[in-house]
Amino acid sequence: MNALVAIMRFELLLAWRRKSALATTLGFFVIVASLFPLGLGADPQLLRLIGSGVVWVAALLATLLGLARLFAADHEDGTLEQLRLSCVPLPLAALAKIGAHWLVTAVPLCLAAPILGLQYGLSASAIGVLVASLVLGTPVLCLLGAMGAALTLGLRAGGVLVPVLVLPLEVPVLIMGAGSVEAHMNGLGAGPWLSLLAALLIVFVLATPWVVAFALRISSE
Amino acid sequence: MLTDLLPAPNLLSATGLACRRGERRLFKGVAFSAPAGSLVLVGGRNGSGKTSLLRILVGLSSAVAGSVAWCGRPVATDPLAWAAQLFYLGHASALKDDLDAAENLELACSLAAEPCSRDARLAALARLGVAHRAGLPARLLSQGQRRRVALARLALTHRPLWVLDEPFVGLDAIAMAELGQLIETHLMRSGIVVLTTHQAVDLVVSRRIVVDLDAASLEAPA
Amino acid sequence: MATLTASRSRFFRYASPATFYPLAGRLWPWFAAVAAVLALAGLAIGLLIAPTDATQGDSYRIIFIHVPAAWMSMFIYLVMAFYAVLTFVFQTRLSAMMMRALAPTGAMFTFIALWTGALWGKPTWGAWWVWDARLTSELILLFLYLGFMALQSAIDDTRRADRAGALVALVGVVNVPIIYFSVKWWNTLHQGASVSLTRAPSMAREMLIGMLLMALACWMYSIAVALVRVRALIVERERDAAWLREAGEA
Amino acid sequence: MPVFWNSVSEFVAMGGYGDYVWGAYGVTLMAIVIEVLALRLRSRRLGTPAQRALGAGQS
Repeated sequence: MNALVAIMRFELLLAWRRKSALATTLGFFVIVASLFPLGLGADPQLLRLIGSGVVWVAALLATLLGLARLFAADHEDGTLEQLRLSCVPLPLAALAKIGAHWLVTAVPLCLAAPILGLQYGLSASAIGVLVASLVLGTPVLCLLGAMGAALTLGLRAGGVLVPVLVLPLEVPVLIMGAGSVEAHMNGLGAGPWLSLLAALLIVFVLATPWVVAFALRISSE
Repeated sequence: MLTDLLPAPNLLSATGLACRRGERRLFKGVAFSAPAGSLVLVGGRNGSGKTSLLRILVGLSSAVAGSVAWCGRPVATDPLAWAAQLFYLGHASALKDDLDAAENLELACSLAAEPCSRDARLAALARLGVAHRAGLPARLLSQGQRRRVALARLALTHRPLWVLDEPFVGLDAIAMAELGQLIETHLMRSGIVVLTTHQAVDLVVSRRIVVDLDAASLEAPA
Repeated sequence: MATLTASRSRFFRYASPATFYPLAGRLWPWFAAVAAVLALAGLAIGLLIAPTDATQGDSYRIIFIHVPAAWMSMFIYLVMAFYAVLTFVFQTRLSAMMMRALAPTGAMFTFIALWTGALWGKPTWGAWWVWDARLTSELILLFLYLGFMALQSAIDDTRRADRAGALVALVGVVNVPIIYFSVKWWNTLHQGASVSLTRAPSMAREMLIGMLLMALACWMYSIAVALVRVRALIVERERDAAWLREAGEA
Repeated sequence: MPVFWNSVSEFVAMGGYGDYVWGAYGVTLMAIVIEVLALRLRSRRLGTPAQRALGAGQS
């Protein structure tokens, strides 16, 4: 248990010492989301319609950005070997790393999302639903991305492969996330969609760490 | 039987280990039995599979055939318990560039569930002559200094089996002597050390086992 | 018990590349020939004999290739997942090679299903592409195939490629239902077109027979192509194995 | 079973949907031909077992 806390603590410490990398992810998120009005025109009616989808797509891409390298540094400097030989079961160690990654990359996205929501003219309640859907959905994105990162560990084409492998699997999250906001704005209520997202989150948190650990073993054998 | 009452002494044994890397078969029929206090030297040409053998021993890779046993029990049945018996240092030193030497040591110790005080860590670093660098981020250390920080773990660990991949590479004469002493002490305390090395190592050991992978190689020497 | 071990050992004998290579070589021409005959029969019925559909006109004749291709695209992915399980449970190299041999054919059928779907959609709905649950899921299935193949080609080490591929196939197969249903619900949210190519209003008997013949032909074709491809894979991987040289001398 | 069409031109026209129907079947045929050709090329490049044995003997 102490080891698990240590993994998390040092992961956060390392992230803190590489602050600029985190700022890059956040910057990417904001820039991608801000490009759409420039390409589509600034009609407020249109922006309100596409707002939630745009923010979600931007979040999808932004989480992928940092995830491709989630295990790469550990693989290169030999830490992964020590992690595999540590007293912590590898799935839990992977979950701790993914959790730390979510805290430092996805939480800032959730916090920045209301500002983007305002840019797109979303109402206060819609912004609330958007943030809730991001809080529930981004952990799933991180888990799936971690799986891609583990599978492509040490491959030359790794950086390009992760999106190809992972994005199709992330479609349900995108649909449920953006769908919840849209359902709310249509007066249908976001509840069912958010419940689905929460169910998806629970299933993925329980299952994916084992897949990630298995992939890590396959890739670093 | 009297032997049943005694605690089982440390014993590392390997039988019929075979390894293939991709399409290349590296070695087969590697077997040895190392009782407590023995130094196992793994030798062979470049690319003969020394690192692969060490990774198979510790359980990072799986062998095509054969098995590894600790105190008579196959280790593959419980990888987590097996990992708790050994200390492994691979080619890479497992240092994080953005952590300083003391923090790196702390991370390594907590991963292995061998917590130690800050003083103990500093003493270990001092033993390998890098105490004055304890506060520097690892990326500012030289290659030899990085290796020393990694090896400082040896002064802190209580694991009976050490598996070291080229531990003497990049060390100066003083550090080599210090490392030799650490290994000798460990062997004297009935530990077992498995290591690969290209250099002639001058160690006083009571029992030395040489595993020559060239003899177990499946390819004609180039 | 004895029979169990015997059947088990027979299973593993055929699972060894050395036994399977000549067997596959003997079998594939038969599958190819049967595929050709069935396809000709199916096309003859579908294109020449079956009557025009009352509501869709002759554009419905696309279903004779569209529906079998859509079935194959999904079925081949399931078979790949099945081989993935075998790869992990029995550690047989051949099952991983079969998985790898099937993927390009699966991707091809997915592409055909999408292409013919678009050509059927244009005259029927007036649009080449509709974000309908089936079509969208089929598109994502194509992405899954492409991801699998991209990963396979990026890994040089065959053991790692086999195991990583098997893992991707299994993860994919678990996710396909999630993807399908999420797209379906998304569709209801947007009140998009909900249409079904298979739900032909009045399925004449000739239509059904033609479609079944074509489906069987696609099956046979897939088996034949997979056998040839697995032979190539065996040769690529086991060039220096003694049995392959002996096979050459014999 | 009687053939449904009265003439070849009627068969080709497919009740006005000729472009779509033949486009679907043409591309299918093309995909199959490409796959078969690519596979033949791959097998050819590997050579027959006899050629491989010869090559192995020489090296």
